[in-house]
Amino acid sequence: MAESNNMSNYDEASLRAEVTAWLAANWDPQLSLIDWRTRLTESGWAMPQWPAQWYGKGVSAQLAAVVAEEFAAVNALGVASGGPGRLAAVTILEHGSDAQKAQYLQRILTGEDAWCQLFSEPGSGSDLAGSTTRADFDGSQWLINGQKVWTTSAHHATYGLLVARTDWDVPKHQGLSYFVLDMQQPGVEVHQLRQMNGHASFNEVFFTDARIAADQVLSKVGNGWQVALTTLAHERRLADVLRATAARSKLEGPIYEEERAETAIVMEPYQWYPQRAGRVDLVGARAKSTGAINDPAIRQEIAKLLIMSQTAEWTARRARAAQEHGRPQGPEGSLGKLASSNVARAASHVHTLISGADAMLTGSDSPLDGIIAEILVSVPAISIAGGTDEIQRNIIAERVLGMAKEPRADTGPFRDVPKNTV
Amino acid sequence: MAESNNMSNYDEASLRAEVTAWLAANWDPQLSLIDWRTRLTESGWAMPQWPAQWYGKGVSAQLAAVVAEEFAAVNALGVASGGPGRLAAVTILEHGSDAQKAQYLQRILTGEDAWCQLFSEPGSGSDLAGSTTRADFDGSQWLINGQKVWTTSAHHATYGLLVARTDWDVPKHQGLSYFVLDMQQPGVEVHQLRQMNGHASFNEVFFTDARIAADQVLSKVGNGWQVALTTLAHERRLADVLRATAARSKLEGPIYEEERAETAIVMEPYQWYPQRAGRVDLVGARAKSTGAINDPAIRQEIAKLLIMSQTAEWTARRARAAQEHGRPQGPEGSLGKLASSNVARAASHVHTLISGADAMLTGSDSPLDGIIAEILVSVPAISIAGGTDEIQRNIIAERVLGMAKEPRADTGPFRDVPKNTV
Amino acid sequence: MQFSFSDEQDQFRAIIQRFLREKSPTTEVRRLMATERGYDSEVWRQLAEQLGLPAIHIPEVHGGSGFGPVELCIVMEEFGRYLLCAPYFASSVLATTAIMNGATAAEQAELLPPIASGERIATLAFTEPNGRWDATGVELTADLAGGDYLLSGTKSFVLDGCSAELLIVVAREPGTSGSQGLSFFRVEPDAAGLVREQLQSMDATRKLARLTFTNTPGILLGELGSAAAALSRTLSLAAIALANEMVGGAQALLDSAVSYAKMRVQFGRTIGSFQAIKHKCADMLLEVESAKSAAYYAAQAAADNDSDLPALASLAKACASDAYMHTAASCIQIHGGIGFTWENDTHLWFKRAKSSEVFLGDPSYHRELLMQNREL
Amino acid sequence: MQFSFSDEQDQFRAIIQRFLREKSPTTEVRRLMATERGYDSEVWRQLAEQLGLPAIHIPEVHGGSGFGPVELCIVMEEFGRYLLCAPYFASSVLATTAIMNGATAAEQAELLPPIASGERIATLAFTEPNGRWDATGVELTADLAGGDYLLSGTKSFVLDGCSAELLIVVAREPGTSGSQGLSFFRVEPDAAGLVREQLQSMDATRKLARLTFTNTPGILLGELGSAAAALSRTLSLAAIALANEMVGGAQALLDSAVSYAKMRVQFGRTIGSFQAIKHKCADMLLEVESAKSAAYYAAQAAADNDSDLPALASLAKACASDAYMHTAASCIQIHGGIGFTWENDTHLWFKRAKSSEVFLGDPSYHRELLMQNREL
Repeated sequence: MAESNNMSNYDEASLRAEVTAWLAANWDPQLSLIDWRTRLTESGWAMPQWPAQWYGKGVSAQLAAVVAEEFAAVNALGVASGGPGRLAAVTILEHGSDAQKAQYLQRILTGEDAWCQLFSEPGSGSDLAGSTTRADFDGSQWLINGQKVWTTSAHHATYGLLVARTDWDVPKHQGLSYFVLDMQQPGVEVHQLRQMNGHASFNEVFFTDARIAADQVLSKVGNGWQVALTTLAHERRLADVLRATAARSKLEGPIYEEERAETAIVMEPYQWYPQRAGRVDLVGARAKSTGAINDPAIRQEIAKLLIMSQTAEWTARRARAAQEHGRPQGPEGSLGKLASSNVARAASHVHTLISGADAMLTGSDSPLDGIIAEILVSVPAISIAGGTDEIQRNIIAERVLGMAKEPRADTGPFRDVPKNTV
Repeated sequence: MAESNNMSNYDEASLRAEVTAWLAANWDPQLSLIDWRTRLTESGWAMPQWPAQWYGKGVSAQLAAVVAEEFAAVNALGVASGGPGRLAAVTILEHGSDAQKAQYLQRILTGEDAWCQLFSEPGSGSDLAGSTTRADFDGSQWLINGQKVWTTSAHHATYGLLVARTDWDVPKHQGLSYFVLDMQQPGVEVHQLRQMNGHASFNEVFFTDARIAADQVLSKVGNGWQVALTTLAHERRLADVLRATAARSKLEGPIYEEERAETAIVMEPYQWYPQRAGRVDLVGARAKSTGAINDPAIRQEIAKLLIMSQTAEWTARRARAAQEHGRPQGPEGSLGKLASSNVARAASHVHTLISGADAMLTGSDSPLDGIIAEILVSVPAISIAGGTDEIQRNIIAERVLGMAKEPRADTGPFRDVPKNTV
Repeated sequence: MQFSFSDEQDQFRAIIQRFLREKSPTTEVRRLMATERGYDSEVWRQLAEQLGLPAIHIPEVHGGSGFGPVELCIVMEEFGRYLLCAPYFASSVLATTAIMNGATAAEQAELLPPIASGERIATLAFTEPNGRWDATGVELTADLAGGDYLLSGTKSFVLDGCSAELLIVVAREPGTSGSQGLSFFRVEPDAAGLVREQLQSMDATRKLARLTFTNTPGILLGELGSAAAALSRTLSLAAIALANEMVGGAQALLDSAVSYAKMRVQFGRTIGSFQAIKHKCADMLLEVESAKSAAYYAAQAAADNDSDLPALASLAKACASDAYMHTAASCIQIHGGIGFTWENDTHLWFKRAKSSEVFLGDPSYHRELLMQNREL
Repeated sequence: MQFSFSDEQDQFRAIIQRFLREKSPTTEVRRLMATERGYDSEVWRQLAEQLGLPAIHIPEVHGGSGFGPVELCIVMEEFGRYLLCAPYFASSVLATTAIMNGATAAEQAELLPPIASGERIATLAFTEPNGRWDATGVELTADLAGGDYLLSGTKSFVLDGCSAELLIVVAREPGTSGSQGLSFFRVEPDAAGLVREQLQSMDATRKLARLTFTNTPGILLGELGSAAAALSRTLSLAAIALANEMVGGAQALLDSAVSYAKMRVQFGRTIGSFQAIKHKCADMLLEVESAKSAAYYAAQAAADNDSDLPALASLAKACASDAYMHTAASCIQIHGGIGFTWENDTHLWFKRAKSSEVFLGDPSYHRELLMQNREL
């Protein structure tokens, strides 16, 4: 993708001057969200790192940060940034045709279209490339049959990013293709999937002869796994999104209200996420309020938890510091997910110890208006979602420590590879 | 082996009468150990379960226990029972030719010959069938080259049970043969192997063109793995041996002295074994003497250890009870080794907590005249020796829980299987 | 000490299993846990009439079948395995044992027969909002006023407290503390000044209640002020029964994890062929078998009136609690994402494991009790 | 707070590593640990003259190089990795820090220069046979007799206590207790009434001594009776230095385990391709990196005079102790039988891990201190 690297001739001063002037002339909190973002995308200040041809200025990451600073200084809003839309945007920018870019990118950035990501299947979770949803070309269009799962926001998405199998006679990674699917058609059925903690954050999506036009393949047929890797590489930035919008959480004005409503919809499925991390932040106050703080055995468990939690945070900061100093990222980055599972498990254990009999309750009868119960029943998710602990350990051992991969049992034609019958 | 099943016509009463009479006529504590055992083996009362042709009476296990009772009643000694000699005896009885039986069995039972077991190699520990010690036939005899390790008592053994590779072009389990090796020859060199706890319980044995006569193969060439399985099935009976001789530990008389001297030699390499099991028995008294018993956090750890240790014992008793009731052995039996690793680790941890600064000391400066230090540096052995924890978990998962084996990487001709270069 | 079940006990277990396979599939568990009462009266009737389970450890003279703690614990283990929704723990374990330990022979003759027949469901109210599981936590008072006892205070975490038809309440004489001055009282469910509120329990198969007493009349059981020892014996047996219930549940989770691992394919292999899963299952088996050994041993010790019972009860409870929680977490982990869904049954046992972990005292509490009750 | 080392610090580390690779191969460690003194005087001289390591955190005015805790901890980490046999912890960490914290400027000017140059090896004697690691454990008394102080009592677990040429001794005024009445004294190795006995240490690379004082003359350092705070600060820094030493050792064990697992073949595959080994190594890495994060953070906090230092020191010590022991046990396990032999080097680090686990207080002790010193 040469075009995304077409660096501009800005230096910091000239860039700052230009964006300041543009904001002074154009930023207007009285505009509607879509009107403002339409203006913004057309200016190129929407995605400064993107090429000038596509809503950008072709500047470096460093200079893009300067633009963001100036936006923040006047509390100007950026483009729609949460949820799978952002993944769609980067994937289409990197792999899409010009026609696809023209069709989709702007409406993603303005937030007019919502997207969802159709990767995981009931039969392929850890083994994402084992997808068995089929895409068959009938001469004029693709017919999609199969099922996806763990799809966030599918129920209000306009489009879906779909990975499906187009060739069953080649090894599994080579037989996948990547499509843009119109979610608003009769062949697509969306069901909510309820979790053991009572929330319904995800959907199952069923395809029965769903249709995709021939020009809606991203990259080329059979190259779906490569395209999917781009999408996957941009996952897990939710925290960054929250940090950005949190800065404007107290501002008044219609455009801010609109943005908060938009964020609320994006965030709705994630309400319980803090609880699945075990809420170490609550431990001290809870232990004091129940008197558990005076129990020497519980003190040991609290201390173990504090150590685990603080070192996980410091390890993450070491990783960030190394990157900021331009050094190659050390092993610290890859370990965060595994550490967070350990922290969550230990925190849940400590909350149980602290809560005693109250740990049997839920809803408003559970301490902190139900948050303790939420912690206890949400924790098991953290060592599964986004890659199980087992997969994380494989990745750490193979990619960080350089240990040999296991002999593979799935290298032949996908048709012959054992799979789940679902 | 039909001949070992040639059940006699004894019933309990006739058997008891006959053995009592024979003992009254023959048992004489004034005899030397060898003279008595020679008389004993020739009578058939030495190994009542063995065929009459070979030092036995061909009776059932139940009736053999009756014989043992009568021997115990008059404090009569049995045959030499400890160490690898016993393994040699059962293996030769099952797989040896009549000539081999005639040559070896009696002198094993009398204790005139000492044996050792030459199975493990530096390059094949968990993977016992991966032996690379070679046996090449030069037309008249076998030439042995290679190295064995973890050999107990090799330095005073007359003969060795040797597994060596005779065919490199078949899959690994099929290319092994099982030999009787004369240890007292120039091509055999024995070195003591010191452990991290300072003891030297094992030897390394090096072969440089060591010789074995053509008639010293047990069973047939290429059948070594099957023969080895017989030996392995009779391992780990040390505790039984100790129980038997302990009953006579206070008796006076020359033959008892001789037996105790013999047992001491057999047991010498195992002196530190109780310490590798973590010595749970010492925890209570130690915790009281140091005052650690008053520390609520340490009390938790002691309680965890007690629970682990007691349940391990009860699980073993459940297994024995099931067998006694004639029921198929449940999973309880296979779990003991894994449980003992957990107990030993926890016990070592508790001993460290209890001992505090004293845990830094060794020898006579360490508490209980060095036993605490022995525990702390011996514990790592228990999760390795006799099959690592990892191998135990494989066995439990595959044989008890019926889970699938891993795909194998070593099924082709052994010549082509990756191996260690040692 | 017996280390195996007799043939008769094995047959008894098989009969219960057959009953539960039919009556307590998870579809039924899900249906009943969503109801307020939490059990099916018809199944309860069958369980009493056909199998005589509420009578199991009640003496024959009081309408029971005169079996002992071992048989009671076989029942509990199977109920735990199948997550049966029934007021059995409340009525047949807690209340029955309290009455057998604390009431006079005449009182037992009156109270036990309808419990044994299953006609009357009782419960024991002893824990209070302070969440303590021993005598010292009791603050509810019994005042003697004109020959009657009037109870005032609050009980909480009372098993089936809203549906029970007979309440056995632990109360103390005003001015006493610790294990002094405690007595059992029977209270009718419609007694004056009694308010019964359902608590929202995380484990919806275990219905819990808060009972508020305001000058509520209660009838003394046994001798005044001497309930502490009987309560303690009752709690020991209850802990052992719960430990057996837990190992049944843990075994169900282990079975589920292993069978899923044998069936589920990823990367062209069953996930059970990967050491990560295999070794986790081996460790689960070790933990479940260890917990069983403790639970069975303690049940046998109760049958033998072993003097070490309090220590053994704590040992079994602590061991089973940890094994159940670990097994539940591992079972979800092995199922992956699907194991975290509502649709999958694993969470039913996970929540039971969590409530069992703290019910009657958590593992730390029981480890400390073990240390206090065991001569080292 | 800095979360990465500067380029200069990285270069400093590389220089030390180069030195240790040459001077402290395990053949040397084995040779020296078998000697009574336990180190090589020539290597010590080089380490002082060429690298200036004993001077590292001593102020320039006292002949030091004026670096701080972070550089000291880089040295410790590398010493831990290579198991260098040297009296560095005794002299440059414990004694130096005690003098810097507790002696007057004039006393420092006298005592520190020969320590900085490596000419004089000092140690700090504070723990006693009771094995307590804080001020309250001090029972040895200092009596004022005719203007001189006479020390009586016993110190134990004194690092390099037999070979040290200067002893800094913590003693208390008779009749005081707790953190009251404590002072530092300097005692000459040949002082009257001093008996020095080598203890048999499991970790032969750490020489420990028992010192018996009988009316032994000592010279007061700093102000009489006010050593408690200085001792506490000294022990915080020592715990942090030890934590850094431990993470160096743990990293060496991890490296050894991983490289063995990559090379060793069983069943036709490297054992590192089995998930059992792979996942164990991943967990080891997580634990070692976590311990490093704590050790580095605490060192930086010491450099910044962070008020939370006692809590951070305990956190780092507890975390590193557990990580080191777990890594040592796992490293032996991955090596299998060979890992349990004397010939294999793993046990050298295992024994260092065990002695480090309890030296300056075990993880439970430091977790409790963490709770006391950390506002939740």
